[in-house]
Amino acid sequence: MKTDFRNSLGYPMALLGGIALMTSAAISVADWLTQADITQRQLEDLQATLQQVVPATYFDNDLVRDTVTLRAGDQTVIAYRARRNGQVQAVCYQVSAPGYGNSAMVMVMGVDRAGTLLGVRVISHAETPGLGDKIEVTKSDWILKFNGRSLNDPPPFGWAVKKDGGIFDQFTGATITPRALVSAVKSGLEFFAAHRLALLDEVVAGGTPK
Amino acid sequence: MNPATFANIPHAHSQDSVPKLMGRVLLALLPATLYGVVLFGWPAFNLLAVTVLACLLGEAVCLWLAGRSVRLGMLDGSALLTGMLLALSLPPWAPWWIGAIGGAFAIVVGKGVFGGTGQNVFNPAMLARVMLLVSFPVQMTTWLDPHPWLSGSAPSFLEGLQVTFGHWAATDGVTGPTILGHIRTELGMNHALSQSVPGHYQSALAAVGWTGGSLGETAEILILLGGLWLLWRRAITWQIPVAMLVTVLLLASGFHWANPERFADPLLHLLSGSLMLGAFFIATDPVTSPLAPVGQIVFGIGCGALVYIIRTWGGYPEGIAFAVVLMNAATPLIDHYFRPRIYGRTWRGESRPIEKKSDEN
Amino acid sequence: MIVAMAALTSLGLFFGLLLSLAARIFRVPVNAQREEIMALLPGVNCGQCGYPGCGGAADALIAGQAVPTLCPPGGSALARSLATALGQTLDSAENGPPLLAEIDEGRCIGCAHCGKQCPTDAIIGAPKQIHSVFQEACMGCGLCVDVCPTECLQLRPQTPTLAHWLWPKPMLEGA
Amino acid sequence: MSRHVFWGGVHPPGQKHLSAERPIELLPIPARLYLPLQQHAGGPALPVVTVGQRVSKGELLAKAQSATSAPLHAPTSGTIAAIGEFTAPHPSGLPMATITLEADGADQWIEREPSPDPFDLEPAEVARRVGAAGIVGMGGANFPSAVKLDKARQAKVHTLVINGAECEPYMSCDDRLMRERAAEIADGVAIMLHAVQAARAVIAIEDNKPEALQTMRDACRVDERMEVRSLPSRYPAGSAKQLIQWLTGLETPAGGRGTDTGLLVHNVGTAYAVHRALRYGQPLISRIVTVSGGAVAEPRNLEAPIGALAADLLAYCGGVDTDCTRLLMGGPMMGQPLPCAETPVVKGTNGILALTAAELGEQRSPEPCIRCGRCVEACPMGLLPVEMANSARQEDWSGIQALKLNDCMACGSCAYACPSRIPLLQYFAFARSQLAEQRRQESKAQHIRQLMEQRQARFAREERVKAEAAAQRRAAKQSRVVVTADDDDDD
Amino acid sequence: MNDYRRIFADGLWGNNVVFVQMLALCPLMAVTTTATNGLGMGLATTWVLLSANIVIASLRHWIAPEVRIPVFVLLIASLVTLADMAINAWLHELYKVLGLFIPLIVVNCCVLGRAEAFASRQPVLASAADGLAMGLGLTLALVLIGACREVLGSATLFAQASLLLGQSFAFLEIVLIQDYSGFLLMLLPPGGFLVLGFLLAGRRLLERPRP
Amino acid sequence: MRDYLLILLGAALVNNAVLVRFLGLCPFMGVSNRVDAALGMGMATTFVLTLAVAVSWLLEHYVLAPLNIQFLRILAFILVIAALVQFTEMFIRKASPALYQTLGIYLPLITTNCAVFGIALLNIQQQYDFISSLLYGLGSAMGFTLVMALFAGIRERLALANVPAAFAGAPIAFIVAGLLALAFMGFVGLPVR
Ligand SMILES: Cc1cc2nc3c(=O)[nH]c(=O)nc-3n(C[C@H](O)[C@H](O)[C@H](O)COP(=O)(O)O)c2cc1C
Ligand SMILES: Cc1cc2nc3c(=O)[nH]c(=O)nc-3n(C[C@H](O)[C@H](O)[C@H](O)COP(=O)(O)O)c2cc1C
Ligand SMILES: Cc1cc2nc3c(=O)[nH]c(=O)nc-3n(C[C@H](O)[C@H](O)[C@H](O)COP(=O)(O)O)c2cc1C
Ligand SMILES: Cc1cc2nc3c(=O)[nH]c(=O)nc-3n(C[C@H](O)[C@H](O)[C@H](O)CO)c2cc1C
Ligand code: SF4
Ligand code: SF4
Ligand code: SF4
Ligand code: SF4
Ligand code: FES
Repeated sequence: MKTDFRNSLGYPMALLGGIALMTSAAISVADWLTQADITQRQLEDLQATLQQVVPATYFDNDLVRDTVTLRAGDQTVIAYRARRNGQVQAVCYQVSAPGYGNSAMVMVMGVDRAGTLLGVRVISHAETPGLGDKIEVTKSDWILKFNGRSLNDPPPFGWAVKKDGGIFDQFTGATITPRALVSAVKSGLEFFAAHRLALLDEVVAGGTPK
Repeated sequence: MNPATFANIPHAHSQDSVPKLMGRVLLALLPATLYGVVLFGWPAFNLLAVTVLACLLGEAVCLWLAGRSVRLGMLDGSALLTGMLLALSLPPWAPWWIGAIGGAFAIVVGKGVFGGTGQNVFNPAMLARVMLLVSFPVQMTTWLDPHPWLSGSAPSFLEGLQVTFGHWAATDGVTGPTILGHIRTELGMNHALSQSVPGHYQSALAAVGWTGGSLGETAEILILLGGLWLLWRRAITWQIPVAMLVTVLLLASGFHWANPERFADPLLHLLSGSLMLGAFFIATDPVTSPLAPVGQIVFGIGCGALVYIIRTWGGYPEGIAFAVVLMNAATPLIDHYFRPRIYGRTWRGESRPIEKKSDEN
Repeated sequence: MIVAMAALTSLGLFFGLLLSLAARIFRVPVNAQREEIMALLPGVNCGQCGYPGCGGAADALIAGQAVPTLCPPGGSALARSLATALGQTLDSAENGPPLLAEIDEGRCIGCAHCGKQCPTDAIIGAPKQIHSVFQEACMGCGLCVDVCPTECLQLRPQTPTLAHWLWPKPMLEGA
Repeated sequence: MSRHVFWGGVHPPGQKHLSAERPIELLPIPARLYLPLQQHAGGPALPVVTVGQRVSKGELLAKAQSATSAPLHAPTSGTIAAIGEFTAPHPSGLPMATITLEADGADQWIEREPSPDPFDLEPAEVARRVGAAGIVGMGGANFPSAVKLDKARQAKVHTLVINGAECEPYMSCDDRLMRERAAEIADGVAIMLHAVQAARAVIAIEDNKPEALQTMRDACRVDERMEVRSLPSRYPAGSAKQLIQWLTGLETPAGGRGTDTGLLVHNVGTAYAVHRALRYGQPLISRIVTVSGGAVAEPRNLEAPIGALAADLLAYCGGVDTDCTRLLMGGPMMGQPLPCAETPVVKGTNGILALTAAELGEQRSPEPCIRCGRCVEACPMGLLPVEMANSARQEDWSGIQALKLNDCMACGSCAYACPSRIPLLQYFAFARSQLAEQRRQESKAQHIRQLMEQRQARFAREERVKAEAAAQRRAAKQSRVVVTADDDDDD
Repeated sequence: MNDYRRIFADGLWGNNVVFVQMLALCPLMAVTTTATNGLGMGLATTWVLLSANIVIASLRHWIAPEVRIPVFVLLIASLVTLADMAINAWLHELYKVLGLFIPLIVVNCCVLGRAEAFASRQPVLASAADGLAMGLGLTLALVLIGACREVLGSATLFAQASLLLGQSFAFLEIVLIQDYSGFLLMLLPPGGFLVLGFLLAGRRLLERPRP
Repeated sequence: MRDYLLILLGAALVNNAVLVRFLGLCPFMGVSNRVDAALGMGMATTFVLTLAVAVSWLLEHYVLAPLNIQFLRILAFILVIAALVQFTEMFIRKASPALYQTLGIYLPLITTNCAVFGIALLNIQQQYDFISSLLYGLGSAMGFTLVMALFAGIRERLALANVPAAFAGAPIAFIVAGLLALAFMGFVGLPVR
């Protein structure tokens, strides 16, 4: 009888186990089927982002695959290297900053050999629409003002919003976001300065370029 | 059976009425309002007028929709008072639509949907202020240095209209931070207070009211006098203002004593921002504060603590409005748990045996 | 992949066994009516009825504390089936003050039919005598009304006396 | 005793000057007196007279039904005109059982035995005599005084509090009584002390009655057990619970009795009635009534026979002006509105007020409650009147009981203080009567269930009897069958 | 047929998941800052509702009461995960718009709610209809609320609809006021609640029995 | 210590599960008619949430991560949480009828409470250690309980007030929830993690 075996102790167990088996099998298969595509799509996304901050003229390699992993403080930073003719012309990497209300802002920045900024783009943030979101390049060209800057241009005290005596505009009514962004970009440049050799794959000793 | 026979038990009533009560509060606000208008000129007057009109209009519409007598409903004066208090908490040169949206929101969402006067849970004026601050941070945080009426820097009537109703962009010449905002900015850059708040700036000027800030927060002394008058006329009770001020004072003293470079001194806390207005005129709104004296003390302490927390660690330089609205939310629970002891019962509501009392004596 | 499947399956087996055992060990006696109501309720356990989940709602329904229209997710169809299951009608709205039987003494012929009908013996009177209703025992069921040949027996609202008088509810226009 | 405070309370304007400065006058006996059978807390009195019977002044008309009940005596001599229904002194204007007495004008006393010295009597006997005299509390609660005296003696009460607070506005009957008959009151207090076997008596008088304070002090000087204390003039200082709280700091436990605190509270009028009953054998047949209010031509205090109509009293005081908007029995705070002036004075009637619209306060319609908490501040019981009213409006009966509506004494302080004129007391009265109705319905349902069970039992019995009869018949038939086989068509 | 008509009438309006059952509130509040977001979330949820109802209805005779809920949530979660992976791999542009919301569907309690209330008791076809109807009802609510918030908050309607639906739907994108400075309240958490509150009051007025 | 406190406060107030993160809204609207029910629900949620966070953390760090099968995270978490809640309910029901009445009856409601699962997932994303995870779960649950209680208090009061017919019930409840969310924006910017 049907009802009989359903009342047995093992039936629920077998049922749940069976369903778990089925679903995990389905997911595993799906994972296996989609894994490659998803990775590919993600790489494409990454590439698209990276190309925003490193102009195509700087590289002829597949820059998403030419990476170096470094430690900065307690964080690991993955830097992508743009090579032309085998020589690293520029690198780009992610930095993050605390935005308004403790949310994190993540951006990528591209820096050329000389330590000059090629570009900065915010890739994710939770700033307030209409206030803090002027950091998006689609909303305002504010972020483009970093192009061509370097650690000494402006001099260190100028790396601040105007309200704090620096050279970068703040937004009306939102100082926190630009302030945090400026200081994150600055520390990003400092990171470059500190790890320049490793980043440019010119380590003679000690580093382990990949 | 003649229903009139049942009306009005008992057959004697105190002479107080709601319009009288509201009238007293309005009267107590008048000196500070006049001072604010004089200090900030025509634009301040325009904003006040727009805000109050928006409130009155909103009230009329709500009463009409609810099918009540518009005339009777308007006469109680609560919409007028809401409008006044809202205007007093706005930046004086804010554009007209700030006042209009705020006033309408205060009355319609803050009060109308709850069923009108007396039914609302949150303080309508502060709700509107919070809403405006959250929705229009730019306009709501552009503060102005004083431009007293007859002085050279005061805008003329036409310029006033231009400020309130036209396009006017704040220029650095006329705007300036309030003390609390200044402190926040300075602390944000890790400057110690002793550098950023020079001694003379501290309390004297703020107390006299020669400072930027919202319409109604500049004249602390006038507000305080108005509040004391209200206490004397028994329009408000002492529990909320005293509990609130004492809490801020104690917290500020404690932290200032522990680290004077990080935490502003207590007098500055008391005399800056809109603490006085909040303590005497806003937190005391009878509708949205607890009924019983015990509950009112808890409410006052809660407001004071939240004000201090938001001012010191929060994202906004001033916390009165948020503190009041948050405590409004807690008011029903306070009313539920902090009740007077019933005669002949213990605090928990059980019958109270006699012996205990003689022990206590 | 095998690892993944094995891991999740063993989790499934483990918890399946756990629950299966628990259902046996922690079995609590069930109440047939409660099971019936539970089977009707959606089982969403959303709590919108104001009771803690469908179980709580079922208990309240059985205890008569809740009305069949309590469950928003169930909609009106559920209300109908609940009402049937509980033997209630949906429009159990109160209708005015309770009515009690009253005999118009002028027309009573003392047929004594009504007295036999009354389930509470509230009608007093010997045959051929004028009957009267003892209102403290009448529950207003109206059984007697149908049998009265002269229609002198009617259900009427109780006549007010000092002992029954109720204070009117204050009616406020706005407040 | 040290000074204590009682919570809450209000300060309504006193208005006592209207009537307090004229001596008590005797109301001429009206032609007809209307004596409701229930003038006290407890079961109604049972008539012992018949229509047409002649009675003398002080003769028993109706006897107490049970221990908590009180007898009724004829306030004057005359004929019983009717035993029927008459408008009750109640806002509903519904009738209640009443004896109508047609006065003969002779005012002829019944034969009275000379009274023995009360101090020679057993305390219990004193109380019995108080009960037989039909004395009920004159302070408004109308509770039979004999019961209170007995219970207090058994509870070993140490202090007798004589309540001369008279905190209701307009009322001055106790004031006049104390000013004019202080010695008699003091004697009544002494007798009550004996009845209760208490050690001391405190006579508490509000400080807005300096002359009464003085005369009572003078009268009590003779007995060192008695002390006169002046109370702050704040309504409801005269309420027994608040009085006890003010005097001792003790609170009557909820659900308990005042005597639990070791104190017994009685009104000054009660003391006076006890004096009359024990010294002269006079039952309670008259009382002092304040007739006042802006619509009364000559406000004053009258000694009126029980059963006189409010109309009689008002007429004696010069009639009522046309601007009278409300008639009250009792003070403005706790008094009952009267449906008409044709309602009788009862034992608990301390005043008849005819108030003008101006005195009632402008007739404003209620405004919305602004939760100002004045009602909470004013409530001497520490209740939340506004929450109780809200629960009543939403008919949340369990909620209102959780707020302890039962502890509310309907003093009216909350509604007096309310700036929005919320009809708080009507809401409470509405809730109380609904709750009472629920209890009635419940007990009725229970009663009906019993009746139905009885009926079922009766049917079952009848069935059984029938069945037995049938069985017997069948048995008989069978036995007959044995005898004659063809006796079948019997059934 | 009548039966199915009732299922759809219920799902879309009479027993709407949001307006009447008051379920699925979390994703509702979280994504409805624009009508487009609402539409995307609604469509994704509809798919999950539909497939979950079908799967559960076909398994309904096999479910043991002891493990009913774990089985249901497992099935729903795997359906959602499958959808997530599939869209990510093969409809990547759509994923960029919807991606954030899809995992939210797992915890959307209306899916489990329908599984319990309908699919576990009804045949497959009816359950499928129910899932579809409820999903469309949810979509309706999401779009309605999203539209209100979007219009009030940023004075646009169906902004970026072409990203979700393809270029041919670009005509949906409407900008109502050019230089609207924005009414942030509507885009922030409180806005969702307020809009839903007012919509419910409006629905109440619509449904008011006319004498 | 300070960090732990900040995690707790951050989860409870600044990133309140209901008003800011939009998790658990359905029971928030459903079981908030009475304060005692709201508190019961809050306590039950506190219990389950803490349990769920702990179990999911262990699962993640001792099963999923070592086996490198994080793509099964959703499945595994939801299975384990649902089973544990059901087990707890059965257990309490048998073991302690008193506890069942105050707490256990709310447990079935929690299966529809997406906060439990949402917080467990969020917690893994935060990469907390075990203790911090527990505090995060506890804080979130405390925040949930707090707003439930506040909201229920307000709704009890509104039930006795004169709310216009069009708004009485659910509409005003949503509006109040919105205003409550507005009020909670006052906590934005508190320096918490
Ligand atoms: C709802 C709201 C959202 C805000 N969002 C942001 C934001 O995204 N970025 C930002 O820097 N400030 C934001 N602010 C903060 C204020 O505008 C704040 O006053 C300002 O950043 C401080 O700058 P100030 O030094 O110019 O006053 C927000 C304020 C409010 C009320
Ligand atoms: C009643 C009242 C409440 C206020 N509440 C706030 C508030 O919650 N947040 C705020 O930033 N300013 C508030 N203000 C204004 C402040 O007191 C002060 O003017 C403001 O913090 C200046 O900030 P800023 O320097 O950043 O522009 C309020 C003013 C009043 C009168
Ligand atoms: C609000 C309130 C006010 C009262 N005021 C008086 C008063 O002024 N004088 C008085 O004798 N009794 C007053 N009473 C009645 C007393 O509580 C108490 O019943 C009475 O003094 C007992 O005396 P008795 O039994 O002799 O009437 C008041 C009662 C209440 C509830
Ligand atoms: C002492 C006092 C303070 C008041 N404070 C406020 C206030 O802060 N905000 C407000 O909108 N209304 C205030 N009112 C007016 C009124 O109570 C308020 O509009 C009600 O909330 C409307 O139901 C106040 C009234 C009084 C008597
Ligand atoms: S409202 Fe309906 S589905 Fe929700 S818990 Fe109550 S009975 Fe269950
Ligand atoms: S109505 Fe019913 S209970 Fe009343 S007398 Fe008639 S039969 Fe009896
Ligand atoms: S005194 Fe009147 S207005 Fe004030 S809280 Fe009480 S009932 Fe409301
Ligand atoms: S009437 Fe009742 S509630 Fe009002 S003050 Fe007196 S005791 Fe308190
Ligand atoms: S609780 Fe219902 S969707 Fe979150």
